[in-house]
Amino acid sequence: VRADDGKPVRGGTITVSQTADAQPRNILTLRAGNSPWVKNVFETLTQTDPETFEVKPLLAKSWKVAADGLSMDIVLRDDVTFHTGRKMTAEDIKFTLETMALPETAAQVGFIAKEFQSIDVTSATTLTIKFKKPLANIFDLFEEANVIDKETYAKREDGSQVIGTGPFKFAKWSPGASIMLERYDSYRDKSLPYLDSIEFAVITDSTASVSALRSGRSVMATGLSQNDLVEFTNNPQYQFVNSGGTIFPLGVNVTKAPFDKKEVRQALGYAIDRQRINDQVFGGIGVPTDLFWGVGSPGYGKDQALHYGYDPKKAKALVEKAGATGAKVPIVVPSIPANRSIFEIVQNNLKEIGLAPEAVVLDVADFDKRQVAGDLGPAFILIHGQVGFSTATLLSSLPSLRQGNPSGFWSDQYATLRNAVTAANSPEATDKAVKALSDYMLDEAFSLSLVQTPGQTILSDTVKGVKATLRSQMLFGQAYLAE
Amino acid sequence: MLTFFLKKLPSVVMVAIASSVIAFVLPRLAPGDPAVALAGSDASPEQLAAVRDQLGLNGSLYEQYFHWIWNLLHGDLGRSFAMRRPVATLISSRLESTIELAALALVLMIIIGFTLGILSATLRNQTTKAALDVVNTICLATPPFLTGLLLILLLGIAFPILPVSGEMGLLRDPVKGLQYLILPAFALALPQAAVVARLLATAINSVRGEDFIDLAKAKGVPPGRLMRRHLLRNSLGPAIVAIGLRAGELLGGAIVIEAIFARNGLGQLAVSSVQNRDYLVLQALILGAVLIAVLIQLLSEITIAALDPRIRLEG
Amino acid sequence: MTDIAVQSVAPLLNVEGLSASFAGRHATIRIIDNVSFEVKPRRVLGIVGESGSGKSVTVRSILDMLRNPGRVDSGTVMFNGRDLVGLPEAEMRKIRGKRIAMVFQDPQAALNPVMTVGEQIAEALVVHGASRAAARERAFELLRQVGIPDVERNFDQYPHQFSGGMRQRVVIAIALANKPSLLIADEPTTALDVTIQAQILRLLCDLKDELGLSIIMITHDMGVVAELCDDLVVMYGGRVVERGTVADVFSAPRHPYTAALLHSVPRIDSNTGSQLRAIPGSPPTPARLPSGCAFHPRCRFAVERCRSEVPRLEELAPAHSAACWVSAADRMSVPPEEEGLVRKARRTLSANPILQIEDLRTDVNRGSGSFFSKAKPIFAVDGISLEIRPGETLGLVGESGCGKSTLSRTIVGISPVAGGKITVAGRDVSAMNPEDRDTIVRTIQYVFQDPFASLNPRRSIAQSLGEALGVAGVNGEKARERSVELLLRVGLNEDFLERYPYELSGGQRQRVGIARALATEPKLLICDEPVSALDVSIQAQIINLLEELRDELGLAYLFIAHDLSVVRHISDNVAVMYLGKIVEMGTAEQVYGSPQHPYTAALISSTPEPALDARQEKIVLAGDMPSPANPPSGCRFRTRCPIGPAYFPEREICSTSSPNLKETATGQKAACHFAGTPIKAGTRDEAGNG
Amino acid sequence: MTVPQSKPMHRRWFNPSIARYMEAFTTTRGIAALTAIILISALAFLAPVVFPGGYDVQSRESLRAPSFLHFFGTDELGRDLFVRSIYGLRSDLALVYFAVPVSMVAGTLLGLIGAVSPRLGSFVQRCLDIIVGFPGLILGICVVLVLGAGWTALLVVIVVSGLPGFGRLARATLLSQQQREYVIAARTLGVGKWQIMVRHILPNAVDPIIVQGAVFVVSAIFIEAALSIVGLGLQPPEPSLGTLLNNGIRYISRAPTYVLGPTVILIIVALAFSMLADALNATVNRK
Ligand SMILES: Nc1ncnc2c1ncn2[C@@H]1O[C@H](COP(=O)(O)OP(=O)(O)OP(=O)(O)O)[C@@H](O)[C@H]1O
Ligand SMILES: Nc1ncnc2c1ncn2[C@@H]1O[C@H](COP(=O)(O)OP(=O)(O)OP(=O)(O)O)[C@@H](O)[C@H]1O
Ligand SMILES: [Mg+2]
Ligand SMILES: [Mg+2]
Repeated sequence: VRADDGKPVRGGTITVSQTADAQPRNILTLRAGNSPWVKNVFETLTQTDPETFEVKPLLAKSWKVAADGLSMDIVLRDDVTFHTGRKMTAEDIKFTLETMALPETAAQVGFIAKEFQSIDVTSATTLTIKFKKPLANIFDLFEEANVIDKETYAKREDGSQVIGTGPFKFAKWSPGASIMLERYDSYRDKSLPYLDSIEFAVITDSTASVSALRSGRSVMATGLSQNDLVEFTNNPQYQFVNSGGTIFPLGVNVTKAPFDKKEVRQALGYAIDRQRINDQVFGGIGVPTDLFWGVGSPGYGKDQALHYGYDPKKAKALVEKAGATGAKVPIVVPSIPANRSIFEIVQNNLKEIGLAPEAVVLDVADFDKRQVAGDLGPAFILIHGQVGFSTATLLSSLPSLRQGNPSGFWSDQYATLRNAVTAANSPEATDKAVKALSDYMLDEAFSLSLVQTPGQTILSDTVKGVKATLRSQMLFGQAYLAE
Repeated sequence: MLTFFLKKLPSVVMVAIASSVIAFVLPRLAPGDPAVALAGSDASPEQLAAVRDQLGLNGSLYEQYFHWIWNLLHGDLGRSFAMRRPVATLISSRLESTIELAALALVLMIIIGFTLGILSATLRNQTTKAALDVVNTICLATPPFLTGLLLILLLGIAFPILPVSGEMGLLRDPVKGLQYLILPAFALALPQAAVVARLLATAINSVRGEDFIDLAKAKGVPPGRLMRRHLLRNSLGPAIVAIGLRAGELLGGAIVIEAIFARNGLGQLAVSSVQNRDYLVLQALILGAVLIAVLIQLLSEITIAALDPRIRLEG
Repeated sequence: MTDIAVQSVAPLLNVEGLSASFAGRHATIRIIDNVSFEVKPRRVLGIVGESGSGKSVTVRSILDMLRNPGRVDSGTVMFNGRDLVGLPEAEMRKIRGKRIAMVFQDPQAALNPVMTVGEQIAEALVVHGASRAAARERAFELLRQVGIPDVERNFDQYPHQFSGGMRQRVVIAIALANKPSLLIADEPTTALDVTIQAQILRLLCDLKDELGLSIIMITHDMGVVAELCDDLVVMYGGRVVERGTVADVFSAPRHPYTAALLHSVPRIDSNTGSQLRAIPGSPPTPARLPSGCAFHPRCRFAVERCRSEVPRLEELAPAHSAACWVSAADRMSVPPEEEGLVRKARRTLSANPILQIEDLRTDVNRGSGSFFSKAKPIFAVDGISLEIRPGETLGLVGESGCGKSTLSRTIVGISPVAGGKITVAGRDVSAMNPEDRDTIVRTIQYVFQDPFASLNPRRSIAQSLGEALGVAGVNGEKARERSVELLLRVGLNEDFLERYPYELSGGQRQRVGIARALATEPKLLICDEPVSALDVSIQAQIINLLEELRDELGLAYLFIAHDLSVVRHISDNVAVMYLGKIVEMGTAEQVYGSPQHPYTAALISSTPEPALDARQEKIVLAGDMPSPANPPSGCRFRTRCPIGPAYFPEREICSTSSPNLKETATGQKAACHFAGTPIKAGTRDEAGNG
Repeated sequence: MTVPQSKPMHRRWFNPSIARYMEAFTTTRGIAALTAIILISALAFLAPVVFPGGYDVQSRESLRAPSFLHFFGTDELGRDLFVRSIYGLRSDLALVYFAVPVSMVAGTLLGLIGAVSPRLGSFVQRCLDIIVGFPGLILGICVVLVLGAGWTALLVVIVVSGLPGFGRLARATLLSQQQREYVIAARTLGVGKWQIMVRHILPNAVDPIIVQGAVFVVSAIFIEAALSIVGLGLQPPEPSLGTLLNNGIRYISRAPTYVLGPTVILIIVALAFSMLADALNATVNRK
């Protein structure tokens, strides 16, 4: 994010356009429609710096993990109030973490909270959490656990009372159209926020979003397609907010022909021109990579990322060797423009190596349901908006990788390698465990990461001081209008 | 009048019942699950099951249908799965946008349609007439979404004069609201106007062959008066039937137009509820649309009767 | 062309060498060619000619009102010293409706359905500069003048609330609004019943005298000419073939066509034992006008010259011109035709009636009720009894809407029977179950009024006949043979098999219609106005054909018509119908010779006769026939009856009790309390409110 | 008795109602429409011959501007947009040339059911009314979701959307024809219901149905386009004009020809068929 060059001024209203509708019901899960606003209404115990990956305190003043890694003491700030005016206490933290673990919350990182033995509130501002086993990814949970108000949580569903502790109050939700945030005047830092209010307008069409941005109706747009972003790359009036992002993997079902043969799966790795996907589908903004892990995160091996280069000859040879030439490959694709475009390149590549791909385009709702059920057929192109989670978390939260994945892949060795990653409690241990796992996954090739694209947010220079979290949730607490 | 409505009642009721069944069954036949929209594609199967339970989606289809109808008869449209709000509130919050769009489009359609229709029925000059015909045919052959795209290319990108996306309530700011409204309404109205124009021209030309036009001419009635008092009034019937039919299509066309011009109207609500499998919203919208279509048809019958003293509604 | 200049009075309108044509897709077709005539002040000029002869085009050309793509090619129309041809449209508008007014044929179509009657009259004044109030005042006055009752109320009625006769009165009121000096009436009575026609003709006569109008009266009915006109123009194929005073032309026609026209219609007092003198062939279409004299293919005097050279209109007697080479050569009137062929003796078969109807009723409003209420019944046929024996012809006459068609449709099972009994060939078929229908189909067939509508335009004649033969069980090659037989039977030949209806003239189509009806070898033909849509020359052909078939095949007919002369000519027995009931029934001689019911007498009296000596006072019935939806109490005719309570208030019985059909002194049956009472001619002609 | 003279007639080798349709192609408008339709169809259906490479030749040259090599430029995957448009047109035409006749036949039969049973007839009419009342695109979307995007779904949607129009027309013809004298004549002759329907009513229903058919071709193409714009058209990589638009909209400002090309083709096709409908209508209505 660009350095603040001017002096912040109080007042003003901005409009942000987003392509997906807000989902106040799901404030504890990562949702495209919530990312732009949720972190302005809610705060979390800790917040990770997206550039340095350093965990910084937010609602927690400090914390301490026991030497055996099985418990954690947390001290909270004492000046935090909910928008209702009530003081936040350790009970609220306990409620938040327990809610995260409920299945109906459907939080991606909820599985981490399930590993808690107990949460003991020791005073209004202190609490102790006990774990069943050492939790390397505890901060992934904290990062997502937006602290909620126990008293009003039930009323969040229809947007009538969405109460948090952040610098902005949730004022109004017009489903499918917009949400309004207003300045929370009793925020603990009296100078913040600078803005009076923010409108998040839902403009589902990416092109329309762009024209709203151009016309100055909105100062920021999220959820734009990469093609639309490209237009702004060389325009100094706009800047990109790069963090978080989306992984697009090609998954295959290892129990179904021809992908029950490892050679064929590996052939796919060599067959696909990831660079072209990045250039043509994403305008060169993304990163072609064979790995699922966040680029530059601990254990991200640069060589491993290029394990499979584009080598159709080799791929063809592999397919021939496996005797799979001419095999029909139905590929399930969700009806999302990027996935459809990726499919077109993939099918072109697969034809080159002697396979016979065909598209099965599914409506998103249908696709999602089958993804949850792990029932997507022999091959499929997925979309996961989880870039930014730690590797340990991704292993359980990414449907491509978790147990019950649509690839139908699971082995003892895989389980062991995964456990090693989860259990690693030092950077070096993590690095080693992740690389070992990566090697294994690249060899098995049950799910091939194709490209990772950054959060698709663009910001006009009329507004300054906007920040983003690791997972490209926007922070307007310190934003102000340029004169 | 009352007998007219009483006579129509059984068929209206039948249409309503049948469309309620279709509106209920059709979306549910599609694979997918409203719970997934809520729980997210990353959810695990257990999480999904928990959400389904919470939404009450585990009853049998009969139960769900009769439950819905029962509540409907008591004025309760239910609650959206995706947005957790009463369907009625959701719909009424989107109503203004669509009504403004459809109403302006209707007005434009009538104005443009009548102007073109009367012109092409009166013009004597063969070349101008042929030119008008070509314009009309092109309008007819260009569906709203193409007109919309072309207008965006022209007035939004090549010559950025009017805003091409978003909206503003007319009640909040009439001037700005109109600026936002004019392009989509125009795109929506143009092809339909061409239909109206064509029908009107045909009707005028066929009325022109009637004896009473000859009699009027023999009276010495000048052309302007002939058009107003004799030709037009007798040609309105087919034009009104067309307008009635087209008004229904305006609503349908609004779906694509709203998508293109980023307006948050009922069309967008319908599309998003299809995507989210938000059955209750979708059902209400479909049923509403069918009833509106029926209503428009009745209205046009009444208007025709009002215009033509020969038709009496009691009959 | 100096013939007419002899006359002293200056003509009001002088048409000289008028030609007009229509630009078709491929060629321009000349419709009228070199038409010349003049209209003198206060005189009535009749223009007669068969359909398509260019009468309407001629008068429309005068006012520059030809429909697209028609256009006047040449000629002059001098009106008050001004040539109307080529006058600018704005100038022309000042003349239309102001100096020259028009009345059109079809009063149903001539009024704007969405404007009130009053408005439409007032408009005629407003467009010529009158103020609204003045126009309204005058409109009331006009409505009274043309005999519309209850003017205050009727002023704001819409045309559909008026009967045909009243509408025609309104049209006339519109024409008279600006006191024009010339009135052009294009067949003003053709679409009306004889009773109403008599009213309208009387009105025109009165107005002419009152206002000093000149009138151009277009008609195809020589009877109307005889009654109303002073001068006559006869048109054929777009040209004037004869011109002169009515007296001259009628007494000594100079063109064979005029003579044939005068003789081809049956006379109401004619000898029924002879065939009609039909003109062979059919009128030409302008696109394929025969060379030379257009009439030569149908003319029995035609000589070689007629085929090649168009005859000029020459004055052959003082103020009497004709365009005929033959009469021009011998300067004589057309010689009287040889006697019509006497028909063969009729075979009378068994005395058992082939069709017997007792007290039949038909509800035409059945099934139009709503979900909640049954519709009120409308008995268009209300208690009719009659019978027809083999070989016998029963003529059924009555005004339009009296239920003639409904009766015949009920007999063949198209309309459901509401009450009473129908016996066909000895079998009670009132229940209309499949076997009954079978009996009906084998015994009775139907010949329709409109030959243009009764044949499917998409099916060849062979197919249409084949369909009928198929029902009779004749198929394949047999059917073809039989079709040819049938065609020959009705005076057509094998060539017609592969033709389509649009390639046939009206008369030919009607012949096909008859052939189709004969396919199932029925015993009884119901002919529902089989000739009323045809030109007089063709009408005679068809009547002759029907008579011939009857005599040769022993057919019985139920012959429906509203033309009394035709019915008299063809029928053995005649039934007169009024508002769903039969008011008089007997042999043709009885009914026509001494009508016992006042309605019958009025009908006979109203029928115009194409003879000058027949000009005598008429019985003109007032008002229109009431609607069958709410018939008057007692005698249904009482509201218009010239011997009923409307004129003789003491005859209350007519309002209270319905008269039965009972035998009268002269032998026939009549349904009248005062049957046989003589009627004073010329009762008032104010229309009762219908 | 007089025998009216008649010129000898040669036996017809084809029905005059067909001859009347031919007459539509003697006017400028009719000739223009027919020529356009033949050219368009030929280009579309000969696409595999003219562009043997197929529609999916990808390259690294994305979103190029129009040139002699690529008339409409290239798409995001470096494919020639002109080739894709022509192949797209081919899909569209194949779709409507199949679906529209099916819809015509089915709609006509439904409309004519009333000839056999009046009650069934008005019931069917009510059902068709419901289809009309359904917001067009929503019905389409639901059907596509139920059947899965692709040819079958598009076919069903087009056929179903055409039913009410054809059904109503057929019914209107039926009701008016039943009042015609020649139908009554057939009834008095004792001809059966079915035969009356086949011989008299059906042939008369054909005229308006054929005109409506030409009009509906345009609507059918638009249905395909509208569904594709919502993302429910043909599946990639198979192009249709609609899917091209759907993709092109995303590049509308960077590569306007992406949208413009298919738009122009769509309009030309629609124009051609509208003109055909006009020409047919003019001929059919000529008395
Ligand atoms: N608008 C028109 N276009 C082409 N031909 C026409 C038109 N109007 C009339 N005709 C033709 O002109 C000829 C003369 O028509 P016109 O109406 O003058 O006959 P008419 O003598 O008045 O006959 P009718 O007794 O049937 O009224 C007819 O053959 C008719 O077909
Ligand atoms: N379906 C109907 N509904 C209401 N009234 C009807 C219906 N059919 C016929 N009538 C009325 O029944 C009466 C008799 O009609 P019908 O056709 O039998 O008369 P008609 O004597 O044959 O007349 P025309 O000489 O005009 O042929 C008319 O007044 C007509 O208005
Ligand atoms: Mg005429
Ligand atoms: Mg009749």
